[in-house]
Amino acid sequence: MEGLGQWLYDHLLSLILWTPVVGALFILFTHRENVRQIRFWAHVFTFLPLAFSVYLWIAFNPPQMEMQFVETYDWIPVLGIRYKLGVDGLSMPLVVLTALLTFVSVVYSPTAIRVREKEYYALFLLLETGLVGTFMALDFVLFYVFWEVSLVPMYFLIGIWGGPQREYAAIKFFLYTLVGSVAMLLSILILYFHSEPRTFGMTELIEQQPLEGKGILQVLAFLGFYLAFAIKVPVFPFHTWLPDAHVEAPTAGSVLLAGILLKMGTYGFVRISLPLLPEGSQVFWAPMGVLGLINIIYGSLVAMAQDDLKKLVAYSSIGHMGFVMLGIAAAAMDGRSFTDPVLRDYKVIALNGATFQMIAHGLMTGAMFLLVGVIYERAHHRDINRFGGLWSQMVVYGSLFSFFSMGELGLPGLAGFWGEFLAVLGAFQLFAWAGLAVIGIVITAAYFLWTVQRMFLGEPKEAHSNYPDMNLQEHISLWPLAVLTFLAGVYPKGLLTIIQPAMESAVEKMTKVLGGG
Amino acid sequence: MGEVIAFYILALIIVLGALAVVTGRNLFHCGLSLAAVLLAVAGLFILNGAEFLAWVQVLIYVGAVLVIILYAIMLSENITGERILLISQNRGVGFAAATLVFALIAFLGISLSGLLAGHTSSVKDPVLALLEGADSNVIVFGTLLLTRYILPFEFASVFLVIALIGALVIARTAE
Amino acid sequence: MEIGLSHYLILSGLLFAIGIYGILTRRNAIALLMCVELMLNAVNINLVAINRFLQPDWRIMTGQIFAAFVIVLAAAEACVGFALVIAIYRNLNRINVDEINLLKW
Amino acid sequence: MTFKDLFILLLGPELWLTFLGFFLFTLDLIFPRAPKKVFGLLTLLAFVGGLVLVAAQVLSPDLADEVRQAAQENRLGYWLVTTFSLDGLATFSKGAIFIGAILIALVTVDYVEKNLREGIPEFYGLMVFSVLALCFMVSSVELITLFLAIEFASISSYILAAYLRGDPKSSEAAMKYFLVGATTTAAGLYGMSLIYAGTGTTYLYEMTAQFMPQLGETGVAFSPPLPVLIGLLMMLATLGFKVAMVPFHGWCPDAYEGAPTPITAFLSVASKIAGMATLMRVFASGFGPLSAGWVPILAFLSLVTMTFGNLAALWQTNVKRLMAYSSISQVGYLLIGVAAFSPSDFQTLLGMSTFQGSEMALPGIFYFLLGYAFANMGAFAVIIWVENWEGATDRESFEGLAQRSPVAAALLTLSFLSLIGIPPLAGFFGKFFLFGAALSRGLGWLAIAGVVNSVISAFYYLEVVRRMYFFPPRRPERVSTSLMVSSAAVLGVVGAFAIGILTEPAYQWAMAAFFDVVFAPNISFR
Repeated sequence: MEGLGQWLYDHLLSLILWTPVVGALFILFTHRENVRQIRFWAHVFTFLPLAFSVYLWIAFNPPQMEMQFVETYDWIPVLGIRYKLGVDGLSMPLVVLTALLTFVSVVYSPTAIRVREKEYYALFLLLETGLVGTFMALDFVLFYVFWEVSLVPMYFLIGIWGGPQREYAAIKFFLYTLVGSVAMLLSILILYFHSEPRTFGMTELIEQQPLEGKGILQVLAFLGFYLAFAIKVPVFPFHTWLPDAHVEAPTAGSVLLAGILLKMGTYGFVRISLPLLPEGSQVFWAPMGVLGLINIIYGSLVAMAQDDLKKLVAYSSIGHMGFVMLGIAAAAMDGRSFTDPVLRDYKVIALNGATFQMIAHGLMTGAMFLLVGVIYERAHHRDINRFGGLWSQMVVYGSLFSFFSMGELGLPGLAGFWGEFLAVLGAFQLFAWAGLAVIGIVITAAYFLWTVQRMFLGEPKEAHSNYPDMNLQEHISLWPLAVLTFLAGVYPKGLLTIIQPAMESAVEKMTKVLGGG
Repeated sequence: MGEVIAFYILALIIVLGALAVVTGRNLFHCGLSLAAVLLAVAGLFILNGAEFLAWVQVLIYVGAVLVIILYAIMLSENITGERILLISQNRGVGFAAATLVFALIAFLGISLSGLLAGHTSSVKDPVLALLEGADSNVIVFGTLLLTRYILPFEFASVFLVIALIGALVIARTAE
Repeated sequence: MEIGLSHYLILSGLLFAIGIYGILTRRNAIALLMCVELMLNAVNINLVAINRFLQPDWRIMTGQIFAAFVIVLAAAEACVGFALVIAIYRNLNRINVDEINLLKW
Repeated sequence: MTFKDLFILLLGPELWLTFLGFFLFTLDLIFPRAPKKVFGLLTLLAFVGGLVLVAAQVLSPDLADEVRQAAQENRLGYWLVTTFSLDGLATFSKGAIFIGAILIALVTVDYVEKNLREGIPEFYGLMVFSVLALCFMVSSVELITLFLAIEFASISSYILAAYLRGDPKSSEAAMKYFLVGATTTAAGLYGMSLIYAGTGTTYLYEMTAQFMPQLGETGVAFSPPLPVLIGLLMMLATLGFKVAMVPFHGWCPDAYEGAPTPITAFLSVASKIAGMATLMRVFASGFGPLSAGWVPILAFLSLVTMTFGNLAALWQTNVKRLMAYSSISQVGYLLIGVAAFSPSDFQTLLGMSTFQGSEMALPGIFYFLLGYAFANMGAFAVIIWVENWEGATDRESFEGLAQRSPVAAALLTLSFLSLIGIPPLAGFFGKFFLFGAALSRGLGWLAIAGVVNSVISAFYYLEVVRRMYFFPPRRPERVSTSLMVSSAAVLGVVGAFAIGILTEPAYQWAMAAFFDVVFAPNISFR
């Protein structure tokens, strides 16, 4: 028993990573007509990684700045490519979030997915592996593998089970992301060929700084990564795939798209761009900040103009990711701010906010898309103007929707507040024009309140008088998110103590390169 | 001097014959011009001391290849029941490309003879021991074929068999 | 006046160029086959002449052997080409390559 | 070791193929009523046996020494090994060719039963002999043998392409294929005569030996003398024709569409492997020191080939034709590796500097070829799967395949994903190595062109995937197939997966082959 426990502990990350694939195999060998069993396997094999990742959270040692639970095996030794996994305060919460959102999506799915379920659940489990792997990988080739692996299942999820425009949305999503990833591939190769000794290891490369002082090459490598990450985030003007993909994807697909896939981009910025290419980041800090602001304001304005509830949530995501980008831009800001310890602390605060926002947004947007799915299953349309007075009909639904809307608009006491607050606070101390983000916050508040008003208040309408309130699966999938949103709001310290060391370490690594200048 | 005259006569036949092949309108006449070219090339071989090769050229090329071609012409005219009249298209493009190729090779030809004084192999070829005292072109040719070029020689025989079988398979009439 | 390697190379170049001209302008499959034969003969002239002029030992007749194999190839090619012509005839009753255009050329 | 032993050891797989090929012909004469499946199984046996023999050659530890020994003692043996080399390049390519041929044989049996009425024994016999020709092609280190082998391979392909007698498309495709082939052959032969003029030899490694001193200690590549360069480029016509490189690709789409589908697969897999191996043999090995002369040209051709192939593939509606253009573009990627060759590769191998595993150029090509062969075979097996059922290969035949045969659709999708270059399939690592090679050799623009092309290629592959998964099925009935076809498809995809994940052994094997590209002569000549 002792030995087993130790073994579990040593291979915790691999277990979380590969359990879904095992589940996918189980499903593949189940007959397609046997839907009950397929669902059963899907539930089991998304719950297991969730259980493992909860254990990961408990066993995680927050103050430690280095990677934890590291597993290293040689994969292609002749090129120095390894199977290397590890988590720190940045990736651990994202891994847990992924496991959680996948689980709630699978719990929610039976109400919405009625065709080709075998393929659906198999792809869903495969997707989880891709996403978790992206956050865990500490070797660039492995990272790239998982990055691409997550792309393919999502393409099918959108294309087969999506809305009317699904084919267009699926191919657009695939190609946009592919463009970004091949650019990233070239950057990875540039880094490799300038490293000495040659390596694809992330931590080793950050240590080596192979492109330090290489001017244009560093900038090119940065731009390669930037393209990949910015398309994922998505940063304006690379965002055009997002509304299509989100609107057309099935509910569970949207949950993972908004909840996790977007974070792959911002995760990449914090994990790779900032510490590995500090000079490149520094060159582009202002454009990144400006684009972040544009994201916030443009996303909110467009969201306000939407009548389609799902589109509204999709555009609100663009806005919210802008805050993350703002925090990242603040961390990337040029040399002077690295020499001043006070400003450096604000960088850490901004990054804390950015990472906090990633988690919070994952929880809340995931929930919002689930809520959109709930009403769509009943009304078969998503036009906000055709709803009204729903609260009297669906009390729990109305309350949860309002709760998450408050979270999204950044009500203090809920998760959404801290991320935006810390990111803007940190950024504002470094460059005052970050304060313009407040405009976005105001607009966001306005359209969320307006939406709640249009949908839930007022006279109940005849058309939806017979809508039942949420069923069991919907309850199970939504309440954990609600509880966590609340907890993160009232006790942000729990999350921040985990995040903080990783952010400090990132800023420290940048300072080591830029501090002198 | 004799070689000079012979060369120019043969060259004239070759060039004129070849031009007739590529511009003539009557396919059958083209075939006959080709025969003239092939025979003249055999003459050039003799001029270069390749007697055996010249015989091969006459026997295989003129004897076999050309007969096949003429046969193809007559057979196809027989099947369609009409005389095939040849047309030429894209003359401009063809002429330009041909001129370009010729210019390139002619330039090479002029520069090449100055560039390369002669081939001296660094390899001590063991075949020379076998050719000690050989005095006729045929003997040397045969010896080389069955020693140094034994593998291509064997390979070529398989090649010919397969080409024949293949040709038979696609040409035979349906049962 | 001497006949040197250049003469032969220029003659073979001329023959080769005429062959290419034929390839580009002719449309009849048999005529094309004949143009290929012209080009192959250009190669043989080259090989034999190079062998004679550049190889000091006349017994090393690499070029001549090479040329003999080229003749073998020409025979095989003619054979298969002829068979293909017959096959096309049987199927389509025509022989000009620009008339056969089931597939885009 | 006697000459006979040497002969059998050195030419084992080739002798075995010759024997079985003729056996197939005679069997038909003696037993004209034998069931046709027997011939298919014998063909499969021929290829499996060939693979086993190649494996035996690779694994026997002191074969090279024995061969060297016997060649020095025995005059005939000496001439044998100086024309026919059993180096890493040869054994690697033969292994890959046989793997491809086995998968092709698996898909052929059903196809033949459905589509051919007559000449079936000869069909199989010709397939065996074309593989024989390809084996010779990758082993020849002498121009005469090389050109005979190339022509043998081409001529048997022409005949096989013309095999659908009732279908005018087939004869027409073969005719076009033949005419382009004959012309490029003539050009290639002219080139060989110029090379012979420039070097005085037909042995590739004697040419290397002539140019090596000029490469010298500096290791800076130099341009070849003009006749040699022109000759080399004219030879490129023949080799480019074999691998369907732009501008010698004209035959490719027609031949692919018109030929019987197993032959299309054969052309795109086995033939292409042999063509690329030969191209490397000639350029990297024979004329490696002269790379300054041909590298820019090949880099340019690589760019043109992949871009043309991908752009043209966008408009195709027939999947076989689409595969033709896709295979053209894959050749473009492969040429990146050849263009990334530098004489420093040469020098590392001669011990003048230390070898680094990251010298990805040439091993990358071999690895890519292997991955390409598996993925392409997987794709073609599924295409035959569908064609046998639907009788056509247009895109519409694939609509709704995911519901009519989920396995077929999944296998085709995975093959396509490998061809796009999605990890962890082999296609990704192939591109990874080749683009890496380009970047490390200062050909960044070529690497960028490569990745842009990968994205373009996603369009047309995904178009087929879209029809399979997102369209409703045209007819309700399931598309089933024989065990042989489905196992070929599965083997292809599993292969693509396996060498993707087990990259290390595959890459090591490719590297071993790479070592021997440069050390072409396997006996000391002096």
